[in-house]
Formats: sequence, structure tokens, C-alpha cells
Amino acid sequence: MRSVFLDHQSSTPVLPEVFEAMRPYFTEAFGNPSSLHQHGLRVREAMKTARQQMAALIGAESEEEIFFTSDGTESSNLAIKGVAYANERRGKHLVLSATEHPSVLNSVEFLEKQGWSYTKVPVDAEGLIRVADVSTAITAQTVLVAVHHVNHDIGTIQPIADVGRICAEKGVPLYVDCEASAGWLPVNVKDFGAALISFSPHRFYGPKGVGVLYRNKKARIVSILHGGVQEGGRRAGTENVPAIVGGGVAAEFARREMAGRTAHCARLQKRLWEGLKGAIPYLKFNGPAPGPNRSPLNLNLSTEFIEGEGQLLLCDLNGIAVASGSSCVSKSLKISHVLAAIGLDHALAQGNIIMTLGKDNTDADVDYVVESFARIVTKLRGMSPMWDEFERGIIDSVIAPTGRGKSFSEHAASVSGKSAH
Amino acid sequence: MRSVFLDHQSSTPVLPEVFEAMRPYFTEAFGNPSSLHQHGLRVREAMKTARQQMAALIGAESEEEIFFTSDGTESSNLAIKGVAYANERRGKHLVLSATEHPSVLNSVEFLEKQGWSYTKVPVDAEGLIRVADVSTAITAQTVLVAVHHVNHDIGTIQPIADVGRICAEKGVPLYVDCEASAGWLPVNVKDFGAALISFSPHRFYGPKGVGVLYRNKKARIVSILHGGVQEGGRRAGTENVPAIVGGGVAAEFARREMAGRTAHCARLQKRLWEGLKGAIPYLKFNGPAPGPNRSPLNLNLSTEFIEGEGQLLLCDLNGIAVASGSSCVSKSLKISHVLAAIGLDHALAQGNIIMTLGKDNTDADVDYVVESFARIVTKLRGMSPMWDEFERGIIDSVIAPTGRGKSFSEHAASVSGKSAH
Amino acid sequence: MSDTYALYNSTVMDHFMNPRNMGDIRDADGVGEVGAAACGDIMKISLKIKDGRIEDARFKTFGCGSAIASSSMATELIKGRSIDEAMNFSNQEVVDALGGLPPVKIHCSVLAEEALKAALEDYIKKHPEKAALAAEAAPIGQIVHAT
Amino acid sequence: MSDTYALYNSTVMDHFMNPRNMGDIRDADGVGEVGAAACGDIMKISLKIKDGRIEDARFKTFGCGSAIASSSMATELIKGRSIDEAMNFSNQEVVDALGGLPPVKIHCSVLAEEALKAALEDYIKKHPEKAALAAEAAPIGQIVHAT
Ligand SMILES: Cc1ncc(COP(=O)(O)O)c(C=O)c1O
Ligand SMILES: Cc1ncc(COP(=O)(O)O)c(C=O)c1O
Repeated sequence: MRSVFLDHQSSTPVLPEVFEAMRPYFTEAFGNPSSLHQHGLRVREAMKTARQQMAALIGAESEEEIFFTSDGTESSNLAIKGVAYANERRGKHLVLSATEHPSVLNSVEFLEKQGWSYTKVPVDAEGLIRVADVSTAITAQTVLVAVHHVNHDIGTIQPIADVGRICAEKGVPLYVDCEASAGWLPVNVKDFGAALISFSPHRFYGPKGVGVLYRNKKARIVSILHGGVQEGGRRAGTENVPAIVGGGVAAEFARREMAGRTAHCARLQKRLWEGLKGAIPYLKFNGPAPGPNRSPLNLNLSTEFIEGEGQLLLCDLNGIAVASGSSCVSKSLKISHVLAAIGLDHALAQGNIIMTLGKDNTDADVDYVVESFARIVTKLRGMSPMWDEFERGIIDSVIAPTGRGKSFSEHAASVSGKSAH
Repeated sequence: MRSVFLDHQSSTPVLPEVFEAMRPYFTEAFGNPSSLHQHGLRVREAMKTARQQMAALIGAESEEEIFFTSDGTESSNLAIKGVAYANERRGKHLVLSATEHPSVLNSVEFLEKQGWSYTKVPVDAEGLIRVADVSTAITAQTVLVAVHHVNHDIGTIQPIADVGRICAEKGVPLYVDCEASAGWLPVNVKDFGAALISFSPHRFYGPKGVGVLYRNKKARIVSILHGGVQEGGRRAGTENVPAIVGGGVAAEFARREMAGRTAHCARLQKRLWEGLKGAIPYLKFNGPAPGPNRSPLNLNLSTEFIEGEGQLLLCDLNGIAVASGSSCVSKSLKISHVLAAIGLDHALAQGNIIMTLGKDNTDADVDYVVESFARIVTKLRGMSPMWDEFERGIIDSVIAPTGRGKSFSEHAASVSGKSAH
Repeated sequence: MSDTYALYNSTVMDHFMNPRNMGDIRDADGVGEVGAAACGDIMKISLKIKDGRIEDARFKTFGCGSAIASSSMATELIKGRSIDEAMNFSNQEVVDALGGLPPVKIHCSVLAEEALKAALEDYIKKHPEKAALAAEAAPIGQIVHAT
Repeated sequence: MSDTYALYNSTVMDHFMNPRNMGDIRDADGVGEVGAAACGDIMKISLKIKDGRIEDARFKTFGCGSAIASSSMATELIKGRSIDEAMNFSNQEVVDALGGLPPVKIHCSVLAEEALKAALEDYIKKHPEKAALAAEAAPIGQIVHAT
């Protein structure tokens, strides 16, 4: 059976070159960078190189603006809480977009319990914020604006440079979560007007266990994990040296190969998009159409009349790895907050599937996915009471209304006794 | 030149078996454990095994009591802040020993800024707490007692089981930082009466990039890094799968080989201790004598009349890797707070050297260190005005007072115009 | 990868991949369709009843793997039972027969119980002469939640 | 490991490993001993002065590698200078001659300046006839801290 990995948003394999670069740091060069002897000094040098490679990837002026954390989540937490705590006396208000990653949203909600307040900027049906809304949301008490570059679920690219200009005008630092873009799309601290940027090498063929936070020297930030004085006092704890070294090499490769990788994925994205559209009726594509407002890796679709987990499982049984924003795949039984934020009908949110491409996917992969996915949808629709009831005119389609029958939501509410959340 | 690594407190090389166990998780089994497809499910299984290995090392009942973090520092922060935030309504007071690691001390100090208070239990001249002092320190508002098992600087073993009994009587959870003991000395959650225990595999031949927090199910704790629902909602962020797998294997080896490793180190510790004592005058050994109250890995000494960084550098130039608690080696120019807490004279704190043994050190290593260290001390004393002034009777020795001359501290104060801190 | 890893145990996976009794019954004697408020799943069970006994049961499900497996297993279990036996059917039987479900998925088995009971209710509504029979059984809604 | 890694640059390491002018001068014309309040280091410089010029300078240091290197370099730099030249000596000269010190170690070079000036003061105290000369120079304590 063909094996097609279409979940590059969740993880990527480590490049062979990255693995080879990491190898000596497990056994031979195993020192702690805080040590003053050979073993410590050697790994300090290696960490400096990695910092330079990270800085180069995002056009940062100096490697001293790069902090290493354990992952993207910790970077988000540090950016949000570290800036909030450092500027407590200036104000206790934050602005963020409605489709930020949970690591941003939940950090802000945690601060709310500690006395901060925030304004959530809404997104339109394609997931885009309006820059004017960010401007309106900023108050005299605002100490940070958080708008991510690319959305992890629906691939929307936000107008960051415009947000950056607003923030510069108002004198409020901008934090841009670039976890879903760095290494794939150009990210530049100056073009973005960003005071803080976070990303993780494990999203572009680097190792897990390291996150990056860029911080412009002018932005005040304090530590949120307390202890030793590693990372200039901004992040205590023994550094994950092999992952840092490997992450640096992955950044170097990503920078050099970015144009080629992106073009390759954009082409496959189009092929996949058109293939699925042609093969399967009642499919909705979420987020902007492929083009300047959409990540070239991401495809987010809703298969009407069937649920996402079943699609995901049958894909997996056919060797195809995908993700889903349906409530059934989440541990909290809630649909992705991103799908809720774009106002997607609950029925369509339930049928959600997320496919994210990578540099090693091929045309044949895409064709196999189109063909297999069509079979999977047919099988599951055959098992779905909704498909049958749609065909019999009892309920209507959300995607292509026929004017016959109740809406799915009305129907679901009547059979469950409650309205869908 | 012989190379002798005597800084196992700061880091250890990864075992070949650990590296081999990690290897497939970088490239082949690179999935994200949150994913529902093969790639995710495969690494979930591996993480479960690692959790069982960690649980076995410390006698935890179930692997579900094991949480993975990024390092020992994060585990300390989670234990302290996670319990404090979860029990905010019950009380806002913490008890800790004076010689806790900075990751504990600074977490508590951070909470102080947020309205918590704490009581620091003092230690005696060998670094031991009095259990009665812990008992006295606990109030009706106390939500956590933090006492580490083994001190990272001076190797003192605290009477944890007795502290555990007091905490059980008073109904307050006990957190034991076992970073300097787990994998080397028996650590058992039940014998300790511990609600929380932290440790890091990189201290016993496992990889950096993973920390462990054991939490008894009865102890309430909330997340401090917010985001996804990984680790049962207690630690958000993509898991560092290879390090977790490798850490588990390191724990397995540590458990099986513990007795042998410990006996080996204890023998070398005695040889080193006696060798240095015989070869070099005016040396003070800090912490308890080798025996039941001291880690078999650690030797902490103060060379009178010379400073620590110079000793460390000359050791390094002779192939010997050591650490120091002197102010000159710290980025904050402060002596180790542990040395301050045991009331060590400033002059002796300045001359501090920390040697920590490992399983691969040999008798020949120890003999080389004794011989080299004697030469190094002679060289530095020849350069030290204090040694000269001691020989001329102007200042006296702290270690072996002759009754002649001023004390070092008086002298230092008179030449610097300020008393030493 | 040589091994195969599964989200659910092999019985659940088998019922998901090869569902038993999938479909609708033409001229069913009772049909129940229920929805789970928790996650939005919808399940429909139709029954063929003869001489107070369930002769055939079919399901259609809009829901996750464990919802499909639960309805497949529920229809398997219920076939051949008398109406009053069926009225005492509990979701725990489904969970046990499936060899367990993840805690977060127990509600799928509850949905299967609800769909079955809705179908029985429908049958009784259409056949009021059987109401007495049903009254003797457990009231609908008394659901055993596994813990 | 094939390469050698160093905490300080090669000039500093050289002066630490092979300190110049280490020792005491018998019958010194001026001796200064100062301590750093910041970290507890102690430095002692003794001078041989002839015809208003520093003929010899020696140091002894209780302190870290950069403190030893700073005193070694300071004694090297100061030899042959006139008293008034020496009175204008600044720690920055030490830092520059060493090719830089880590920021946290700049105070070591300050200590060397202070020890030298204390030794000059001692000389002037013992030789009050030279006081006029010294008055023209910079007052002691006007220290240039590198930023
Ligand atoms: C006793 C103790 N606790 C906590 C820590 C922090 O652990 P890590 O360096 O893995 O973050 C250390 C590290 O040296 C330690 O010795
Ligand atoms: C946009 C975005 N931000 C932050 C994160 C958190 O990163 P990590 O999983 O490395 O902790 C993710 C992870 O998926 C993400 O997609």
C-alpha cells in the first residue's frame, strides 16, 4: 500500500543532514553550555552557530535576539506572559486575533485570571482579520498585539506587515506566531514590524524539543520559567543542545531550499484541490483559495453529510495521514475554534479534514489521495443517515442548497433535543 | 593528555543503547503523538513505555502519574507554581529549604510577587535541615512543602522520609526535587511520602530536552504552559518524543545498574577525598563526610588562599572538567547560595571547586586528578597575595587557624573598603 | 512501518471497518434517530419486530469510528431479543462487547442505546397494544454511564 | 575533541597561563593592594621607581583568570612609564591590550588600575617630594569603565 504523509502541520521527519549534525552532541560533545570547561565551551560555540542560523531565517539583525525554548507552545507562552509581566506597570491589556493557536489564546486567558483584559479581533469567513479592527482594539493600556502569520488549521495568511505598521504607529509591540509559516514562507522581522516572532524547527524537517523566540532588543520581556541564568536570564534550564544544533541546520536548509519547496507544494496543492473538487460532490474548501492569501501547504475541507474522524481513520487504513478539526477527534469534544471563528456551519465543521503537504509528496501521492478519498467518502456516505435523508429531500445541503427539507442543524437539534454547539 | 570528566552534575553522555533507542524517532517514527493516524499512534506507544520506565525508577504505581516536561527546571516550576495556582483558594503559603535549586527558589520568589508568602527552612553547617523546623514552618495556609533529596552543590542527602511523615500528618503535599539523586540513589515515592517528584534523564546518561514530574493523583496541579491538551492537560506543546524514549531507556539502565554504579562511585569518592586531603594542605571539604548523608558522586571542596575560577581553568587545561560555586564563575558574581546557606566563610566560598563522579571514571583518573590538582594549587598559591601574607603571618587561615594575623575577611574588607558579601 | 497501530482495540476497529447490519430496513416496524448533544453525532436504528421479538436491526450513523462500531455492535446484540429484554438494554453491554471504549467515547455507546430505545418507542407508538409490555421494562432514559 | 575551546580570547588565556611580572619586589618603592567589592578578588602591585619612571612592576592576584591576566597585562603596560603617565593609566588600556574582556569581567581591569594607583599613592606617601608631580595628573578614583 502506498503511504502518503499529508500531515506536515503536525510533524516532519528530521533531514538526514540534520540528524548527522545532531549526532555528536549526544555522546561526544555532551557538555552543559553553562560549564566553563572544554565540554561546556564546545557546545556554546555550536549554540551560537544555531542562533545565527535562526536569525538568518527570519532576517534578525543579531543572534543575540534569538532565545531557545522547548517548543512553539513555550515560545507563545513566553512571548505573551513574558511581555505582559514585564510591562505590568504600563498597562494590562492585550489584543489578539480570534484564530490564534491555543498556546496563545490560553496564555491570554490565564492572564485574564490574573487581572489582565484582552480584545479578540474577529476574522471573516476566510479567516482574515481586518487591520482596522486591530487598530480600534488597541487602547492606552495595550502592552502587546498578537497576530499569527499563517493559521495552522485553514492556512490563512494574515496581512502582518499592515498590522506591524499600525503597531509601530501606536507604539505597541507586535508578536507574530510563525509556527505554521517559518521555514516555508518568507518571514522577516523588519518587513513584519514584529517585536517578537516564534517558530519551531520540527515544522520544517528539524527535531522536536526546541522552539525559537525572536525578541527585538527594544521589547521588554521577563522570564516565565525561573531558575538559572541561561538564555540571557530569559529561559532557565539546561539547554537541549542536540535539538538546538539540529534546529539550526534545519533552518539553514529551509532558507536555502525555501523557494523550491514552496513552489513544489503550491503545485501539488492546486492538483489536490482540483482533483478532490472534481471527484467528490458536496465538498467545501475552508479558508482562502490557493493563492497569495493561503499557505501553499494547507488544504482544509469539509465533506458534507459525514463526520471527520471516520474519514481520518479510513484515510489512515489506506496509508494516508491527515488531520481533522472535528469535535470527535478533539479530547474536549469541541470543534476547532478556528472553524467556529470563521462561522462554519456545525455540520461542515464535523466533516472537517486537514491535509498539509510537504517537500517529499509527489504527483502520484496526490492522485492516490484523490482516488482513495473519493472511495472513502462514498463508503461513509453510504453509512450516514444524513446522506440518505438528503437524497430523500428530508434535509438540505449547506454547501449547495436545493431548497428542499430542513437544514442539518435544525434536524440535528430536533433529534438530539439540543442545538449543536 | 588524560581527559577526566568530573562534572557529572552538569551533564552526562548519552549511553549508546539510549542513542540507538532514540534514533528511529527522528526520521522514521517522526509522528506527533497527538495525531490519530499510524505516525501518531506509533509514538504514543513508545511514550507509554517510557512513562512506565520512569514510573519504575521511582516506584510510582502507574505511568499515568508521570508527566513529561522539557527539563528539571520546568518540572520544578510546574511543581511549585502548578500546585500553588491549583490551591490558591486553600492558602497561599509555601515551605522550602534554604538550599533548594534556583529553579525552586526563584519560582517561589516569583509567586511572592504575585501574593504568595513562604518560609525558608535553614540548614546546618553540613547542609542538613532539621525536620522539626519543617514542622514548625507549616501553617494552615501552607499548600506545598519543597525539600530536595540531594543537594546539587554539596551532595547533602536530606532526611526526606521524615519530612514526608510530617507532611502526611499535616496533610500538606511534599515536593521532592530529585534531580541530583534519581538514577543514582534509590528514590521511592512511597518511602518518601512524596506527592511530587522531579528529575531529568540527562543526569544519568539520558538525553537533554526532557524532564520528568511525578505527581500522585491526589495532589491537585494545574498547567503553567498553556495551549493544547498534551500530558493530560498538564503540559501543552508538542512532545519531544526521541528524548522521552531515550530518557525511558536511560531510566531502565539506571534502575538495573544502580547498585553497581553507586558502589563504584562511592569507592572513587573515598579515594579522591583521601588523595586530595593527603596531598594538599588548607583544603576544606564542604557538606557531610562520605557516608549515609552524602551523595556518592559529589565532592565539594574549598582551597584556601586561591580563587575557584583559576583552579577550574587550570584543571581544564590539564584535561580535568570540574565546576565551582565561586562568585567569579557565576554570571551574577555571587557565590553559590548553598555555600552561603551553610555559613561558609567568604574566602572559602571563593576557593570552591565541585567534582562529581560518574560510572566511567577510574582509579587512574582519580590519581591523575590528585596529582594534577596539587600542582595547580601550588601554582595558584604562588601567585596569590593571600598565601604570601598568610605565610608571613599577616592573615590567618580559616581552616586551620594559627592565632596569628587578621582574618581573611577583615583583610579583604580593609583592602576593598567594603565587607565581602 | 511493519506493525499497524490502532486508535481503538481490534474489536472496535473490526466493527468500524466491517460494520454489521449497516443500512435501513424497508417497512421497518420501528425507527429511532437520535443525536448526541455533546459532539453532534447522529444515529438511526430501524427494527423488524415479529411476535414481540426483534427479528432484524439495522443502523446508519453520522459519527466517529466508535459511534459506527457502537451501532454495529448494538444491532448485533439486540437481534433475537424480546421487546422487554430490549427495553432493558444498556450501553454497558455495548462497551463490554466491544472490549472497552476510550473514556471520552463512552457517549457513543449511550447514543446506540438511545437510538435503540427510540426505535422501540416508535414501534410501541405504532402498536399501542404492546404498550403494556413495555411499561414493565425500565423507563427510557435510565442510562448506565460507564465510569 | 581535537580543537581547544577557551573561555577567554587567546591573549587573555596566554596572560593567565604565562603571567608576566608575577611576584613581589623586594624593597619596592610603592606597594598597592586592593580588593574588589563586587566579587572578592584581591590584587597587589609593587613598583620599583627610579628617576620618576617605573622601572619594574610585579603583581600577585587572588582572583579569576581575567583578574590574573589583567594584572599581568597592567604590569607589562606600565613598565617604563613616568609617574604622571602612570597616574593617567586607565583600565581601558588593559581591556584593549587584552583584546577585550567579557562584560562581566571588566571590573577585573578596573581592579588592576586601582592596584597600580594604590601603589603609586604609596610611593608618593613615602616620597612626599613627588606629591607636586602627582597633583598634575588625574585624581585617583577617576576610573574609566568600559561599557
Ligand atoms: C537539584 C537540581 N534541581 C533542578 C535542576 C534544574 O534542572 P535542569 O538543568 O535539567 O533544568 C538542577 C540542575 O542542575 C539541579 O541540580
Ligand atoms: C500556529 C501554531 N502556534 C503554536 C503551536 C505550538 O507549537 P508546538 O506544538 O511546537 O508547541 C502550533 C502547533 O501546532 C501552531 O500550529
